[in-house]
Amino acid sequence: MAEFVSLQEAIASWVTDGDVVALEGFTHLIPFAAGHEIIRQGRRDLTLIRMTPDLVYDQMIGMGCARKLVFSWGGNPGVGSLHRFRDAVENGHPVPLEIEEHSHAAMADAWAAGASGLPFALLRGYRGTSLTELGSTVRSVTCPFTGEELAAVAAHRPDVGIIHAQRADRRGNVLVEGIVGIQKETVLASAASVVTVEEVVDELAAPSLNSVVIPGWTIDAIAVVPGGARPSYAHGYYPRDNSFYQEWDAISRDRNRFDRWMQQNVIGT
Amino acid sequence: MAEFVSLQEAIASWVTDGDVVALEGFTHLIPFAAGHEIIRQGRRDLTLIRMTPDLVYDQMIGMGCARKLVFSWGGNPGVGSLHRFRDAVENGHPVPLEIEEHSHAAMADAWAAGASGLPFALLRGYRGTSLTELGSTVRSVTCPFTGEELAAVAAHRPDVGIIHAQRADRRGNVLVEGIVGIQKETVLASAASVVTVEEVVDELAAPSLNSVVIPGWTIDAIAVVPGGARPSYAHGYYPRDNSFYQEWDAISRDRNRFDRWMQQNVIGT
Amino acid sequence: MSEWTAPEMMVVAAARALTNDDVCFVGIGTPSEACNLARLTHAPHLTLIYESGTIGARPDVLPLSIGDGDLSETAVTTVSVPEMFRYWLQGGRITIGFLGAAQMDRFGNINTTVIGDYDRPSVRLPGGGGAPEIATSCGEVFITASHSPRALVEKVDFITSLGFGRDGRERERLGITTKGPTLVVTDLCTMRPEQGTNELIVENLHPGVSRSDVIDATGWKVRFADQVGETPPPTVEELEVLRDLKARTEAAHGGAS
Amino acid sequence: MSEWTAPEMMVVAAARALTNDDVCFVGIGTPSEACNLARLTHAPHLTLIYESGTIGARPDVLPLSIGDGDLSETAVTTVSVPEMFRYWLQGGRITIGFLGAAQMDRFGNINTTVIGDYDRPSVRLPGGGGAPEIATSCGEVFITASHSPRALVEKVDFITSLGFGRDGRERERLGITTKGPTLVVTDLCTMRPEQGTNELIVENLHPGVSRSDVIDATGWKVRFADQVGETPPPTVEELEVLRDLKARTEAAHGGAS
Repeated sequence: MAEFVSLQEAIASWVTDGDVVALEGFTHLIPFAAGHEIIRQGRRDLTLIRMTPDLVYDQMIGMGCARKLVFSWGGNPGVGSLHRFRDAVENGHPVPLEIEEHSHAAMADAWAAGASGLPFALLRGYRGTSLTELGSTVRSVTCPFTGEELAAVAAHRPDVGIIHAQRADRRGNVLVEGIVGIQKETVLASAASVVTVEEVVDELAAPSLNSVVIPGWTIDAIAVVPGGARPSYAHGYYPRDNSFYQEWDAISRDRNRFDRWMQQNVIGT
Repeated sequence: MAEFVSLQEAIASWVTDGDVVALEGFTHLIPFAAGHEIIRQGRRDLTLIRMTPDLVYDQMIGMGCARKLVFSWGGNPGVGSLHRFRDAVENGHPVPLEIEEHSHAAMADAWAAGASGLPFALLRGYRGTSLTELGSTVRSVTCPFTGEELAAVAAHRPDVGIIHAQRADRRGNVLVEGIVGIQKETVLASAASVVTVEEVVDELAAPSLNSVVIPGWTIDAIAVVPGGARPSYAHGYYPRDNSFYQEWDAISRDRNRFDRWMQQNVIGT
Repeated sequence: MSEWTAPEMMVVAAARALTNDDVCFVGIGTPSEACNLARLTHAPHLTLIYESGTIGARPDVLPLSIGDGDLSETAVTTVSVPEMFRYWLQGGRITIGFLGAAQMDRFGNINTTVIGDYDRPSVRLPGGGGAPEIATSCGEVFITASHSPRALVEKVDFITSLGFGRDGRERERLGITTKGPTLVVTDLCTMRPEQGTNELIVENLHPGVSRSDVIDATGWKVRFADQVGETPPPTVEELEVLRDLKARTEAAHGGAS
Repeated sequence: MSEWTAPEMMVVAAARALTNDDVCFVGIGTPSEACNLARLTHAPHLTLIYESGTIGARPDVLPLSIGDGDLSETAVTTVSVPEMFRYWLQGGRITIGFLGAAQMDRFGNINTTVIGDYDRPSVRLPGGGGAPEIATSCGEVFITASHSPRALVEKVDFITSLGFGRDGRERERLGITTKGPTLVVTDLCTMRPEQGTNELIVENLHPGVSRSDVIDATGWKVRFADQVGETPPPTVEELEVLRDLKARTEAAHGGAS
């Protein structure tokens, strides 16, 4: 049953050094506020899972929270590189970063497999790519009906999954609307789940009987954090801050400027 | 690109003797009108796939359209037996009926696998049941990460999938609302698809950005058939005719009464 | 002559086993009656899930099918059937699977497939539906059955849904970690699996029912717990709510029960 | 001095290859520009699918990310990301996958992963994203690249997305039935795989571009078709629509291009 707590309390209760953590939200509803709270609480040695690390993981990696990254596309969308991610991979700064790299299809399937209680996901993927030569993250199974060989990837099963959503009702039922990404899968695949929302309402008022609603009894903690996805967006609440995504290129390119920005905008808040 | 045609034309163009056909709709939006048209056109030797054969397949089986049935629950919901189905299985009347029997979970997964372009579906299912002893419809695969043995069922890939839905827009985009069952999977898993709808509208007016909408370019033929799901229901249009489901028990119990009813209510219309 | 019927006692006794924290995968018939009675009495926050994809349904009348529109309209959300079976049932989100049994043996193995030989059945039953995976994926399983030698048999003709297997050891052997059948409620008594053997033994007799009534109505040589209790009779509230529910249902379905 | 830029010619040439019947899986950047230009000119019914789950998107401005809200609001429907990759891409519903290439070889193999050694990269690129499965699951693949020896190389450091493999035969060997790269559009020319060898050869030169321009800008010993044509220059309408689109985009994104 979802408990309504402060963001500080939610992160303190559910995120511990060394945990496998996923802050998901596919190019929408990215839980920046939760990521910043993890940085403020000084978590270390985290294994971070996320299809698109985006700025939120660039910041967490740059602040030394992560030991390992599991991802499928590590760029600044429409802008270019994630410089803190690159600095960690290319130069081991501020700490070395182990990476486990997938395709989007495999990551999405691994989320669905985790939510489905299956140990692995099956896909017709990775054919002819060098990605299959990187360790044993991609294995294969043979179809017992056709003999076709298909790719297999292990299901995602984080210690805690963290997402941002538009709103929750008093029972903790959460509505996700628009680009729903893998929000539901992240909650259901994770041993524990934390959700930040724009607001709590008496009536969820889901627009459709088939709207994406995550029942409160599948969630451990909910924190009300208006603007909790900025500079990403919350459909129906505020738009994506595209200019900031562009400014981030210059801010993150330089180690000192990055540190200053984090001190001023994340640590010192 | 979906073509708008009459029901008679849609069935004549897309359903042929010997085809593998699925009329789906999980306890909602059951395409009765399409089934009746198949009966009127005298199709034979069909392999019929459907999770819950329901009255629509009881009628098609009783009229001798089917050679084989692939299903997971063959009863009259809340009432009892499907007598024409039983007569075919127990006595081979009017023609012998081969059956391939699954669990709901396996059927649903087989639909999802078909829609996903995969040759088979993976599930933790059938454990300890006698169903695994019936032929080779259930096989097993071993997880290459954990060594766990899981069940495998072949994907559904019918020649034609037929569903009923609430409405379509002029481009043939179809809205399904309420209990959406496996409507989308049936269209996407089938080599060809026919959709009957309550109405065609200028604006689909899907209630949510995430409403279940099947794009027109995935559909072959659309026929406008108001009431096309009766005595099943169309959420927002008309309710389930529960009394008829109860009356069907007596109508279908007796071969002659069944034949008379079909002549009066299906053939002679 | 008591002021309630045996089927009413069965529904009431089953309903009492459910709590506000349970997430219940509900079958049609007695299970649905019991789950909704619990929701309308002591367990208002009990979560009901029907295999049609409706999560958190709060129907005003009992559904005739597991897909009645009322379920979707009153649900927290309605998901596709593949999602229901993958994310919710197989995903391990259900605490209690609630099944009815046409034919059951002493180890809680259920047959809803065929009476007689599979290829030449004397009676072809509807089949498994959701039950085969409900029996193994839910945290535990409650079963209701009308108590007769035809329903509670020495040996089931077909195992549609696994209880503890032919010898009571099958779940262990298959490495199944869910509990399986932990409670059976009939119109005569309640039964639970015996520690060690997993054989269903009588735990409580419903008011006015004798041991010999149960022995005569059971197809196997039924055994009793060391301490056999008596099921508390239905309360006035339980009976009122149940009868109102069934009256509303009858009115809504035009003669359905 | 021509009245259009080389990048504009590239976008226009790519847009012309798309038709009303196509279902296009769109990458950000030049592919997105080309797809939307086609939709706003000769192919109004072209179906655009972005990997964020938006099907049939009709954005008014170019998205900066593949997940901008505009895509969802203008789409026929927005599905979950697992559904997008399973039902739509892997399900074989996409006719054309449209990819940009940071580094590409003569067989259309694309590297967007690393420059240099994987474990000690000189440049760490973003990685595969949707591309590895787009390259093999779509009916055919169109590729855009800015024509330079650093982009069109003799050998890619890493095959992120399969073209025809190291020797032009890999798709056959793996039993992949989709066509793979059938068109490459750069800012200098268009290329297509040669019958038999699957090596990309120059088919059309953009106006004002010479063979030696292409030879100098290509990292492998580039070959030309027997009949090399000239790409028709951008029409007034094509240029107007493209420039309006980019102006609207710039205004909307506060300086984005």
